[in-house]
Formats: sequence, structure tokens, C-alpha cells
Amino acid sequence: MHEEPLALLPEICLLAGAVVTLLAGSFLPRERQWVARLIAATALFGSAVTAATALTDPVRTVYGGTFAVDTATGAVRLVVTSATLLVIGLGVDELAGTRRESESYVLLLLGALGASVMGSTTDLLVLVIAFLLGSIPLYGLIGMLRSPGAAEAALKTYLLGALSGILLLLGTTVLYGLGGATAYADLAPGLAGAPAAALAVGLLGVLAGLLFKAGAVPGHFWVPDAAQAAGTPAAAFLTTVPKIGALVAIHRLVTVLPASIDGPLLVAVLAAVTMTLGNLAAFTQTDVRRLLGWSTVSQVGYLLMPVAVASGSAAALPALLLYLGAYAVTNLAAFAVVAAVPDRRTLEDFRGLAASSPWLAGALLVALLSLVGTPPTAVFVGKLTVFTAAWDGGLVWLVVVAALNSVASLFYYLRWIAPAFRRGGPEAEPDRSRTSASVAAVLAAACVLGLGLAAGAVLPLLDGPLTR
Amino acid sequence: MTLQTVLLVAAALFCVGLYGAISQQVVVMVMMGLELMLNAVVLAAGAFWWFLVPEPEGQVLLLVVITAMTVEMAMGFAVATLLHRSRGSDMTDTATDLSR
Amino acid sequence: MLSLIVFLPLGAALVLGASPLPDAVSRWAWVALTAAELVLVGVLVAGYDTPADGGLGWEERARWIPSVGSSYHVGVDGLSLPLIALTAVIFCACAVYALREGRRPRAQAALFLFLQSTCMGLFAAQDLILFFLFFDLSIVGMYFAIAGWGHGGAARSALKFFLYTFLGSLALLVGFIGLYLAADPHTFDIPELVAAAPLADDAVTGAWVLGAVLLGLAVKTPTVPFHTWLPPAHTDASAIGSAVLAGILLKMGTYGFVRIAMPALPSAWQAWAWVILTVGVVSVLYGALVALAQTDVKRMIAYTSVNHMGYVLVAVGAAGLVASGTEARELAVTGAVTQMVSHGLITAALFLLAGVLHDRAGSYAMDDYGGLAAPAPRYAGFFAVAAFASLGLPAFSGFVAEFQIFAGSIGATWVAVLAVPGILLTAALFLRAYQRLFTGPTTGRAVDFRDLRPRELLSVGGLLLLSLLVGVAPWPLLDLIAPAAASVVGLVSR
Amino acid sequence: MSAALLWSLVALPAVAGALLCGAGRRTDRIAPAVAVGTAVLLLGAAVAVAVARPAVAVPFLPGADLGLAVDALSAVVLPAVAAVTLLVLVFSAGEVTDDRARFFGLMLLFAAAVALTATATTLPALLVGWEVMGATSFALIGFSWRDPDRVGAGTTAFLTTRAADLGLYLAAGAALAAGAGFDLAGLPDAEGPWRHVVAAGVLVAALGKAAQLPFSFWLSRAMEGPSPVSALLHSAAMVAMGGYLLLRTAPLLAASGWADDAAAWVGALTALVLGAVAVAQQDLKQLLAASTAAQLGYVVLAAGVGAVSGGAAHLVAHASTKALLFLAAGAWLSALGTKQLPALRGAARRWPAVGIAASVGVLSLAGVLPLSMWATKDDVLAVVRERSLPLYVVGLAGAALSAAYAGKVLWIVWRTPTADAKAGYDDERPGTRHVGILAQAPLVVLAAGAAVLGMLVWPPVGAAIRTALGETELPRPSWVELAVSALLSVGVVLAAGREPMPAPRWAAGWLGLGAATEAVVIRPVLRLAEALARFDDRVLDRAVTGAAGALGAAAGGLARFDDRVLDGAVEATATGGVRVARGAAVADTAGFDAGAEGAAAAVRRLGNLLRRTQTGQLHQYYVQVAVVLAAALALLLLTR
Amino acid sequence: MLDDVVFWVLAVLAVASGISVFRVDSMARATYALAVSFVAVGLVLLLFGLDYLGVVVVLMMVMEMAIMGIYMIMFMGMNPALMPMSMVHGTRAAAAVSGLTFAVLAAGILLVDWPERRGAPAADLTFSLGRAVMGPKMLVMIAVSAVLFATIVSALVLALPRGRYDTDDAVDADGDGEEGG
Repeated sequence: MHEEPLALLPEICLLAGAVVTLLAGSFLPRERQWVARLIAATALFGSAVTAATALTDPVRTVYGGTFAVDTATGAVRLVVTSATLLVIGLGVDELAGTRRESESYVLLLLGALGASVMGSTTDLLVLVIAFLLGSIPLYGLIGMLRSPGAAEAALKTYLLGALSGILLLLGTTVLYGLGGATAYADLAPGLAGAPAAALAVGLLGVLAGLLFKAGAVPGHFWVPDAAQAAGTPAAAFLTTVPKIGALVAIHRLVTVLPASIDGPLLVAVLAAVTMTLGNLAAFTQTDVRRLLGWSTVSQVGYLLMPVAVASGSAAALPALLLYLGAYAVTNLAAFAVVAAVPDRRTLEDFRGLAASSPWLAGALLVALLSLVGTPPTAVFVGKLTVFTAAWDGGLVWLVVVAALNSVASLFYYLRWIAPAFRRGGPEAEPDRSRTSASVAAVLAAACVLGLGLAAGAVLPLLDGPLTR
Repeated sequence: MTLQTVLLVAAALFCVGLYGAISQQVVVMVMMGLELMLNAVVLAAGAFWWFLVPEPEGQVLLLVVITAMTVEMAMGFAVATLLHRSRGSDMTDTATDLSR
Repeated sequence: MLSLIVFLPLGAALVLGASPLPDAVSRWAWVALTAAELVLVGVLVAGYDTPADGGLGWEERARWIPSVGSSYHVGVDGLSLPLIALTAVIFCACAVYALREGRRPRAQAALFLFLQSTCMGLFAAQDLILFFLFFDLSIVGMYFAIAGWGHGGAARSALKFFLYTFLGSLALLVGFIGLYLAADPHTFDIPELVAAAPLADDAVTGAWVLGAVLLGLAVKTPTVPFHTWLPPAHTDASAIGSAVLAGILLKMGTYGFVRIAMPALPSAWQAWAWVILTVGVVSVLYGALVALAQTDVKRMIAYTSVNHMGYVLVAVGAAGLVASGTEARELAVTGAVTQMVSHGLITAALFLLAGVLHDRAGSYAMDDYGGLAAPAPRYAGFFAVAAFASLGLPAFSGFVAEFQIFAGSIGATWVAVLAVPGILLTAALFLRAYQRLFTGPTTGRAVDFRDLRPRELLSVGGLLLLSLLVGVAPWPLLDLIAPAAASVVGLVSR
Repeated sequence: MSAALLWSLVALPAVAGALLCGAGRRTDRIAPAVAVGTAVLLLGAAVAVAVARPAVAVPFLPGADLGLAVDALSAVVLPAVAAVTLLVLVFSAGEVTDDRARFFGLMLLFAAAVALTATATTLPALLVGWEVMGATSFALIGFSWRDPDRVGAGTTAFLTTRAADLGLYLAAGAALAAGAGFDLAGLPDAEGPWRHVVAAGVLVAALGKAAQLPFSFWLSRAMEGPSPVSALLHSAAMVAMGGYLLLRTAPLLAASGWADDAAAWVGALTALVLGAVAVAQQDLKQLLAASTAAQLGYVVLAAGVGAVSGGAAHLVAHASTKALLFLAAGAWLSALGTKQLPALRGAARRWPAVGIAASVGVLSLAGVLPLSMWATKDDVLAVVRERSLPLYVVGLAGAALSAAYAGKVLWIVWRTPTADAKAGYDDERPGTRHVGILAQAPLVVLAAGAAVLGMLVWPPVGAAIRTALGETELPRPSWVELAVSALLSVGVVLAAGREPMPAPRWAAGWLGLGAATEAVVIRPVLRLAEALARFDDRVLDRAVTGAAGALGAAAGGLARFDDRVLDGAVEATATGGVRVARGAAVADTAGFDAGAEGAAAAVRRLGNLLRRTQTGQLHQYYVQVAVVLAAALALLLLTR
Repeated sequence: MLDDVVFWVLAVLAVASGISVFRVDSMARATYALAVSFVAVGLVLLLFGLDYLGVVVVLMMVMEMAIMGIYMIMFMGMNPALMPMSMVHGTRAAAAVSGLTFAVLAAGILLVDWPERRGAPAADLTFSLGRAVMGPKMLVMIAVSAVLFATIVSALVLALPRGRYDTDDAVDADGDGEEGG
């Protein structure tokens, strides 16, 4: 019996949470929406818990081989849910009491659902739907601020997303035609003898869709705009959660491809281009959100490295998952700091942060140094494992490129750290900093360090088989 | 009526749509271009189903494509409305504050 | 035991930082802790006997991140033990010196205890990640030490220091990762890396990795032309900040050479020994010349650090010239390690003495003083001793170090002769400075200048006394260093 | 036992001296007693070890012990040094009045260093004594630090001698490279070209300390120190140690094949030229200083020709003699407040004891029969004559010159004082018009030494020494030579009374060695400085201030450079170095920083370039997507 | 035979109307053209025997075009009938890109040797579709329902300026806020 609703319990939690939150929100008076918040948080928490318990389940696929229950799925579920929780935590101050508070939570939940399904599905059809499920709430979240900038960002995200969706559908269609199936299990053998050219078109189509979600070249254009113009929680969410699902999805897809075309090489090249573009573009940014947006682009470049050696090195999957977790918490920590001091938008605004609120400055320092990849932070271990996997996978050149990029990236992160630790300028007035966001920031920073130090314990857990 | 011919027609439709999506300024027109591309995908999907793998999955795929088309359309309208309300314009060119 | 030494100050720092102790208590608590640390290190030294196989003493190892071949691995040998002892001594001296510190003494005590932990940990670390971890933490700690208790443009200098050395450390990290990836199986464990000596047969990659490591260490050491962060950092740092910075943090760079770069990348080191030697010679002469031009006491001392560290570079560079005799190169490396200890003691003392100037009269400019010997004879005497010790006068540690370095390096290659004039320049600049500050009629801010206080006497005197002991009876120390130096030379000659 | 004595020889004065220095003013009262007591013990120990000839060693550096030993040579020199030290200290007990603790402490430290130098058997040990000697000499010459000039003199002495000391570092390295080890005795075994390096290093170091050409000028400035200091440093101890080192390493010089001739010629020429310089001096202490260099020339010469015993004897005799004369000069200086010869006219008549003692010294210096230096000098010259006639002639000429300046002093101090002489009193400090007993006693003893120490070359003592040193078959001076030199000296001394001495400028100004050094050292340095300034200009196109500063520095340097002709050369070198350094400093602060900035800027530009792709134009995004995908397709199809 | 004729007619119709979408001078006409193109494709699906899906396409698209028309009138307040529009940019680049794309695709289509047809269509296609949706592909439909839910929420959030809590004056204030950003 392949239909096991229980195996989907985490996803069901999210969906049900979304519905209930919407209903509750529609009945609650404006100032009592914290109930909706509570419900959403509960749903996320429940989802996380069920996902954690599901980690011990036997590795298998359910629903006719369209949904994999394995380590990757578990990791994706956990990271996505906890990341979303963190987003809510850092967004509370900004969302609380707004017209659209409950809807925001609904959209966050649905986006999380999309990401989690996308990361765990093993069927092209479900992948397409997950793409939609992940993208549509994003448009809503980005545009929610209704400012001109937000509207523009929403427009661009939407139009790029639509194109990517079409390409994804096209690719799916072609792969179906060639492989004679949409479930990876049947697809893999079906594609074995397929003509390479057509296969390439199919692969490119699907990749284009997923790269849009991951915010990598060529689908990266929307990331900085959205990060800059959307509300801080939305920005934090859309630079973190969708990537998780998309990258794991790419990873699963790459393992399906036959050797007749060099998919890994393509991914590697895209990774190199993405990280370089992201870094160089981030160099002269002055708006911290936009800078973070670009930096996430570069991070996706690093995240694509293990995918490039998905079939080449056994260490690839654990590396990817670890980096995903580390990246998520680090990025959210940075955004939490941004959310905590809403008045500081440009790098120069951050002058004197250390003086006015040392804890936030410390969290910022930890987060940014982690993004650079210095011990003992989480991303360092992530990068290390990722580099190792790529090296063992034979992509030495890619490792070199990535190392150079890491060094280069230090420059723009320091451009942010430096003013934060300089003595406050004359106009340095005390921040009306937001409590829960600050808490979230410090908490996330602590997690960054903790994950970095405890990576030894975490890594073995992520070392599981990948099923179809 | 062979696979190739049908696919060629689909490709033609696709590229027309692409042309539109790139060349049009009004959001709605861009969306029409995208619709046209989806249209091509529908055709291609049908062709693949008929000529290569007449499995039920193919039908589901078509169903999915249609759903996607509808959903994207709806979102498109919503976004266009938002743009029109907040920027008072429905041109993509006028929405270029965010760059670099 | 070793872990205790490393983490005791850290724990104390946390306690001090958290608990609202009155200032006096925290000051004395700091002194007591450093003293305890000194005792512990004494036990460590007493309990250490050079392992036959060039292994480690007091070794401790615990699983940390096995999947990336990194573990909590600490241990001491003839290279690290002297520096650990030096760390304990200097921090103790600083604690005593700071007994009258008025600005946030509790926070300062906590910060410096934290720094002490990082330094101890770095010298004890036998794992690259651990090493790098402490390396970076020391940078962060020193940043706050300069920015928090410095004067003048402290914030700016601190930031420059941080940015500069942090960039260097990142290059270092890249080099470490290169080593790690090149090793098979991948590992960060220093002894294993040394045993494996990866990249031995890959000249190109080896050169790149060595380049990255060298860059990182050269910035920290510092060598020309990566030294521009040093003078401002020293000038604006507090006395004990400078003492720790010059006395210990600079050694992290040179220690990295002998601990990591030389043994783990022997072939690359041999290939690039000439470059290192040249950089060393340039640093020696350049540092001395620039120091000669200074009119600010602290800047001058800072530049002499460049010069003194240059000697170390000359020695380790000469050690890479495998064509020449082993004995000479061993002598050179022994001298290099001795120089680290000696420079630590002497320069720390000099910076503490320079701090007295600012403490009393608020200026480091030589022209503001004259004939200090009249109002402050003890100060004059101590400064004279420190200066002569620093210019390599026999019967002080500096001579022991520099004689070995010169004899060994010249014995390895005649090129090292070019560095010899360095000691003449050093002598010139110190005598010049001394002449300006202390002799002649008493003028300027020197008028009714208060002589050394007991705490200052105690701290500086202790350091100078140790330098004298090493200079008169160096054998116990050299007996510790020489075998380790020999094994390093043996490793680099592979 | 004797080993302990040998250790105490170094340790005792070192500890006592260190304690005195450390204790400071509080011990001023007891300092002289302590010092003299220590010196007595020192003398006792010296004599004892001279007899017992012990050797000790402790591990010091890897492959280099800290070894002390007393051999025949040091057995001769040590007691002499100890004795002179004692007498000088006694004299100082009467002379030095303020800050005594520091003075006697430093003197004792110095004595310890000398003892170590004299007994060292390894290069490191030698270097320790050697450099400490230099440092203490700096402190002693600049003893009265309130006068910047004297401190400067100390600096000059220390830097010059240290510049020469670099030779010893070099020698150490070379010895190691040659596999000869650090034992002084083993140095001649050094193989290959390195042996020459070792010899050269040792030679340079010794010449520097012994104030031989071309290093002599520092001795002239060192005369600004207190007279007792001159008496000890520049007669028996420091300067003499230069010659002593060469005597000790004579085998090495010989083994090198060239260094011995070099040493011999340098010594002989110094004896000649500095003799001339001495003749031209009008300042008593300057005269004595020049004559010191000249007399040590004979020691160096002896080392060059391998006449160790003669050299040692001359060293000892000269120590006694010159110490005597410096002390006498010091006595007159503190009594009459001047050391200008014209003003000293008739000084001997005023205090006969001092006068007579001094006369004995002067005559001995002149080499008058039968006083000590007559014998020792001829002992050396006899060997020289065997070696080469030109050398002998030069040496003899030097001897004549020494007789000349000795005669000059002798006549002046015994002539009847005149009014204009009295007018010259107190030109340096207010005189006390009084010479204490403590000051006179040592003079008498030293005079006796100056008279009789000639026995060091006559049997039986001389024979014993020669056998101990294994120089029994060296030629001895024939009666003819002895007579010739005696007659020569007596004749010149008598002639000196007749007409005034010629005093050419070149000799009066110590050959303008300062100017020479400037030409050799400073001009190149200045050129380098200008080069650096140009470098600055290129680096700091915009930073005009930096360039201006450097140019100003260079210009000011050139201005000051003129009124520097006869002044001490070493400060000039230093300031020259300063100018280089200043240039370097500017380059430093702006040059390297700018470089660091540059790298980042380049990358930033590239970043701007790439950010162009983020046009904000949606249709361009579409096009880019299409292009990227096309490229990807091409990649896939090509790498298929 | 007849199929071929019908197909070609439909194909030409689809492409032609597709092109005309961007040729006609009014947005309304463009809409109709697009609808025609869709209908043509839907009919082609019928040719493939996909009666159900073909009909769905036709209906769906006709509906959508109607909505689009209404939308344009209501929200953007433009009169579709008389609105001359040639709001285009970079047509040359667009033409180049799409032309090249077509060339590449066509080349691929013609050069690739497509695999053989495997299996045969089920007897009752609609029934098989239903079984697939209820069976192995059930997850797809579940997810689709979630997607629709998300679409509703998201579209409302974007399209409607007034949340539940807004009184009218609040809307005005909100409107101002929007103008100001």
C-alpha cells in the first residue's frame, strides 16, 4: 500500500496550519492576530517535530514513488521548518498588527510547504506543482509591502518565475517524452538510451526552473531586487527557504541523469559563474539588504558545488545538507540583525552599532564571518565539507575558484563590519531596536557557533542514502 | 502529421511567444507571450503523449500544464494590478528603480 | 593539564566578565590568576622531557569533527614550550603592571585573560583548525584591547590592525585548506600532515599553498611590506596591549613558520627558501633604517620589532637551503626560536617602559624629553638595560639568539652576511634615542618626571631579569629548543 | 680550586659591579672601598691562575661551550691588567667624587669583561667579553651624561668598535661553515676560502678595538671621558685587548697566508702615522691617545710577524707606562684644570713626585735605555727585521717618532712655568691646585713598573715566557740594534728640546679620518637617500606632503653636510642613515598602504562591470536567460 | 488523411493567430487572437484523441481571455476597442533571440532520432486519467489543491489594497501611503 498519509505528516501539518491560520486570521480582530501567529508557529513546530521523528523511518518512497522518505527529505523538512520559525521570530516586530499579518503567516507556511515538497519529491509532475506552490506565495510575500519598490520586485520575480515555470514545464515534457515516465525510478532507465540533444534540452528546461528557485544564474535577477524591496521577513524567507528545496531537488535530478551528457560539468560551471557574479556584484553595494541579496547569490554558487559531484562523491549529499543548514541559520542571523535595527539601511547607517547595541554587533560579526567561512562558524564547516567533496569529485579547478571567491567575499563583508565597529558618528542616535528580532539575531548567531562546533556530531546524521 | 511536424509547430508557437515576451512593454502583453509559450508546451506535451508514450502520466502532465497556465495567469493579473496601483503604470520599462 | 592551562584563563575571563566584582578585587584576581598560570606552566616545563622520537609532550587528543579530519589535539615540544612559558610570563608582568589601571579594570582583566587563553591555545594546538581558531580569536581580542584601552586614534588603528591581520588570516586559512585537501586521507592534524608532507611532489600546488600560508604568517609577523599595520597599532595601544601584541602575538607568525610551513611543506620551502631569506634580510635592514628615522619612541620600538622578526625570517629561510651543512641550519633554527623568546621578553619590557612615558607626561615624542636620567635615574637605568638587551648585548638573551642566527645563517649561506649590519643600525638607533631622552640637560616634560613605581619596577625588572638569565645561562633553554630545531631541520630537508 | 679562582676572576668583579650599579646612590660612600677590595682579590686571583693555568668550560650554545683557560699568554697579561685595574681604582678613589657607585660599578664590570676576553677559549665567550667591554666603555666614556658631547663620544666609541665587531660575527659564521667549530684554537683548521673569511673577520675586529688604522679616530673622541677611564681603557684593557686578540690568533693569521702580513703592515703604519699624529697634538690626552694607537701598532706588528712573546711584553710594558701617563695627565687636569700642553708648562716642577713618575713613563715611552719599552720594542723589531727590512725601517721610524712626542712632553713639563702658561689654566674645569696622596701612590708604583717591566724579555723571565709560548728559536735583538734604537731615542728626545715640533694640519686633525669616512660611507648613503626620495615621488604622485618632506630632509641634509668636515664621522653616518630611513619611512606609510588599497580597487571595478548586467530592464533579463541557456546547451552538446 | 489536413489547418491557424497577437493594434484584439490560438491547439489535442483535455483547454482559455478582457477594462480602465498600442522595445533583439531559438529547436527536432512509441493508449483515456490521478499521481492532485489555495490567498493579498481591517478612510490613508511608497 503506497499511500501513507502518515509519511507526509510534516507537510500535512504545514498545510493544515496554513488553512487554520487563514481561518483564524479572518475571524480575529486586528490587535489579536497573535493567535494566528501562535497557530502558525505551532504548525511549524509540529511539522518540525514530526519530521524529526520521521528521521528514523525506513528509507522508502511513498505515493507511487512520487515522494521520497529519506535523510535528505528529513534534513530539508527540519531546516525549512526551523528556518521559517526563525523568520517569523525576526519578523514579528514588523508584521505584528499589520493588515496582512495572518495572511503573511499563511503564505510563509505555504512557501515552506512548497520548498519542503520540492526537496523531497521524486516525480517531475510533483516537482512542477511544488515549483508553483513555492513560487506563488513568494510573489505575495514580496508584493505585500505594496510600496513601489515592492511592486516592482514582485513584478520581476513573477515574470522571471513565470518564464522559469514554462521552461520547467517544457523540460518536464521533453524528459517525459524521452524517458516515458515522470517518476525518477522509471525515468532513470528510460533516459538511458535517449538522444543526447533532446535530453540536454529537457535537462536545461528543468534546471532553469529550479535555478530560478535557488536564485542562481541564470535565474538570479530577482534575488537582489526582492531582498532590497520586500519586507525584511519576506526578504529573509525568500533568500533562504526556497533555495533549500530547490538545491536538494537539483541534487536528486542530477543523480537521475544518464552519462550521455555531462550534467555535472554544467552544474559546476553554473556554480562558478554564480558565486563569482554574486561576489563581484556585492562589492560596491551600499544597501545592506541588497548586499545580502547578492551574497546569497554567491552562497548558492558554493551550494551548487556538491550538486556538481552528486554522483561522483559519497560525501556530496551530507556536505550539501550541512551547508544548507549552516547557510540558512547564518543568513537568517544576518537578516535578523537587519530587522532589529530597521532605521539602519545602508552600510554607513551601521556606523557605531557596536557602541549602541553590542550584542547585535556581535551577532552581525558572527553571521558575516560565518558567511565568509572562518572557523568556528557553521558555514566554515559547510564550506570545508563542500570543498572536500568537490575536490574528491575531481573538480579541483572549482575548489580553487571557490577559495578565491571566499577570500574576495571578505572585502564586502568587512565593508559592513568596519563601520559597525567604528565609533558612532555624530548622528549616532540610540536605535529603537526591536526586541524579538534582536533575540532572534543573537539566538541565530549562537546557533551559528554551536553548529560550527558541533558539526562533528551533526555530519554523521546527514550521511544517509538517497532514494528514488 | 508526424511527431516532427507537430513539434515544429509547437516550436514556432514557442518562439512567437518568446518574441512577444521579450519585445512587449505592457505587462499584460508580456503575459500573453508567456501564455503563448505555454500553449506551445501544451501542444508539445500532447504530441509526446500521442507519438511516444501514450501513458496516463502524459495526460496528468497536460492537466498540470493547464493548471499552471491558469494559476500563473491569475497571479499575473494580481501582480499587474499591484503594479498599476502602486506605481500607476503597467509598463515593465517604468519599473526599473531596482538595478545594479 | 595542558587543557587546564589553556582554558583556565578563559573560564576566569568569563567569571570576571559576568560577576560585578569591585575593581581592586578584579585587579588582584587577575594577578593571582596569571601567577597561578605561571606556576602551572612551571609544572609543565618541569614535567616535560624531550621525547626521543621528536614527538609531543603532555599530548591530549579528543574527537571533534572526525568527518573533516579535525580533532581537539594539543601538545608541547621544544618549539612551543618556550613560547608557552613566555606567554605566561608576559601576561603575568602585564597583570602586575596594570595594577593601577583606572579604566574599566575588570573588563580589561577579563579581556587579557581571554587573550592569554587564545595565545596558550595557539602555541599548544596540534590541529590546523584549532590553530586557526586561536589565531583569529587572538586578533579579535587584540582588536578590543587596542580599541578599548588605547589612546589617540585607537579605534582607527585597531580597525586597521583587525582588517589587515584578518585578511592575512584568511589567506592562511586558504593555505590550510589546501594542505588539508592535498593530504590523503584528508586531515588537519599537524603531526599527521608533517608525517605525510603532502604536495611534496607537486611543485606548483605546493608553491601556491605555501604562498597562502606565508602571506598569512607574514602579515602577522610582520615582514616588509606587510607591516604597515604595526606602527599605528603599537602607538595607539595601551602599554600592556603593546607588550602583549609585540611580545606574543607577533610570535604567532614566526611560530607558524617552524610549526607548520617548514615541516609540512618541505619541498616548497626549499624551493622558496631564497625568497624568504631575501624578505628577511630586507625586513632587517628596512626595519632598522625606518626605526632610525622615528621621533616617536613607540613607533621606533615597533619598527625594531620588524627588524628583529626579520632575523627570524633570515634564519628559517637559511634553514631551507638544504645544500649547506646541517649543523649550521640547526643552529640557525635554534637561534630563531630563541629570538622569539628573547624578543618577547625584551620588547615587552621596552613597551612597558615606553608606557611609563605616556603614563607620566602623555607623550611618546623624543623631542618632548631630555635629561630624564636626572629626575628618574631608575627609569634611565632600566631603559638602558632594556635598550642594550634589545641591541643584542651579550649577557642578555638577544645576543644568544642573534649570535646563533648569524652564525648559523652565515654558515648556511654567505647572503646572510647582508643582514649583519642590522645589529649595528639597531645599536645606533637605540643609543641615539637614549641620548635624546635621558642625557644632557633636563628639559621639556622630563622636568619633575616621577621615577618608576614599584609595580613597574617589578614587572619590567622581572622581564629583564629573565632576559639576563637566558643570556648568561642559556643552556637550559637551548637544551629544550635544540632537539626540536634539529627535528625541524631534518623534516624540512626531506 | 683553581677552576673556582678562574670563575671568580670573571664572576667576582661582575657581581660586585652589578650590585654597585644596581644599588645606585645609596652605596656611593662604600663604593671605592668595595671596588678596591674587589680589585685586590682580582689581582690575587689573577696571579694564582697565572701560576695554576686552569681551564674550565660550561655548555653555552649548541656546539660552543663557554670556555675559559689561562695559557702562557694570558698568564702574562692577566696580572698586568689586574694590577693596572687596582691602581687605577685607587687613583679614582681620590679623583672621582660624584656618583661613585655607578663609576666603580661600571669599572668593575669592565674589568670582568676584560678578564673574560683575556681567558676566553671559544668565539662566543670571547664575543661576550668583547661586546660587554664595548658597552661598558660607552657608559664610562659618557660617564658624566649631563654633557651630551661626552655621551656622543661614548656612542662614537661603541659604534665604531661594534662596526668592527661585526667581523667576529662573520668569523663565527664562517668558522661554522668551514666546520672548524667555535674554538679559538681550532680556527686555523678552517678549510677552504672560509679560512680567509675567518681571518679577515678576526683581523677587522681586533684592528677596530686596537684603534689601528683606519679606525683610530674613535680613540681621539674617547679622550673626553674621565682620565681614570682613559687610563684603564686605553692603556691596559680595552684597546690593548685588540692587540691581545691578534697575539692569541697569530697562528690563524699565519695560516691564512695573507692576514699576518696585513696585520704587520697595518701595525707598522699605525705606529708611524699615529706617531706623527701624536707629535702634532697640543692636547696632552690627545697626544697620549695617538701614542697609544701607535704603540699598539707594535703589538699588532708583533702578532703579524708571530713574535707573540715580544708583543705580549710590549703590551704589558705599554699598559704600565700609558696608565701612568694618563693618570698623571688626569692628576694635572684636576689640579690645573687643563690638559693643553702649553698650559702644562712646568707642571712637573710643581708636584715633583708626579713629575718624576711621569718622566719615567715618558722616557720609557720614548724607548730610552734601560726602560721597559725600549727592550720590548726592540724585541719585537728584531723579529721584524728577520721578516722584512722595509717593515723594520718603518718600525724604527715609528720608534723615532715616539721618542719625538715623548721628548716634546718631557721638555714642556719641566720647563719653568710662564705667565701665559698660567693664563691657560682652568680652561676645561676649575682646578684644585692640589694632587692627593691617593693620586700619587699609584703613579709611583706604575713608574716602577714602567721602569723594570723590560725584564719580561730578558732572561730569566723572558726565556721562561718564550719557552712557555714555544718561541725559543725566535731571533733576539743583537746589541747593535739595541744600541741603535737607544741612541736614536736619546738623540731624538734631546733634539726635541731644541726646536719646536712641526704640527702639520693633517696630523693635528688625526688625518681627517672623519672626512675620509664620510667620503666612503656617507656620500653613498646620501645617494641612496635621494634615490629613495625619488621613489617616493613616483609612489606618492598626489601625496605632495610626503615628497616635500623627503626633499626637505635631503636638502637640509646637504646643507648640514658641509659644516661636518672634521666632526666625528659616526654621528654623520648615523644621520646619513637617518636620512635614508626618513625616506623609507615616508615610502612606508604611504607606499605600501597604497599598494594594499590597489588590489581591492581592481576587483571593485570588475564588480561594477558585472553589475551592469542587473539593468532592471526585464526584457533584457529574458534575453540574458536565453543567452545563458543557449551557452549551456552548447556546453552540453560540445562536451558530450 | 483527413487528420493531416485538419492538423495543418489548425497548426497554421494557431501560429498565425499567435503571431497576430503581437501584430494587431489593440489589446482586445490581441486577446482574441490568443484565444483563437489556444482553441486551435485544443482542437489539435482532440485530434490526438484527448477529448477531455482538449475540451478543458478550449473552455479554460476562452474563460481566461474573457477574464483578461474584463480585467483590462475594470482595473486598467482602458477602452480595449480603441486603444492603439505599439508599446514595444528591442524588437530586433527579440526577433533575433526567438529566431535563433526556433532554429535551434527546429534543428533539434529534425535531427534527433526520436525513440519508438512505447505502449498503446488505454481504451478509455478519461478513465485512465482518473485512475492515475486517484492512484499513483494522487500526490499531484493534493499538491494542486494546495497550489490553488495559495494562489487565492496570494492573489488577494496582492490585488486587494484593503485588508479586512480597513475602513474606507483607512483605505485612503493606505492609498496615500502607497503613492508615497
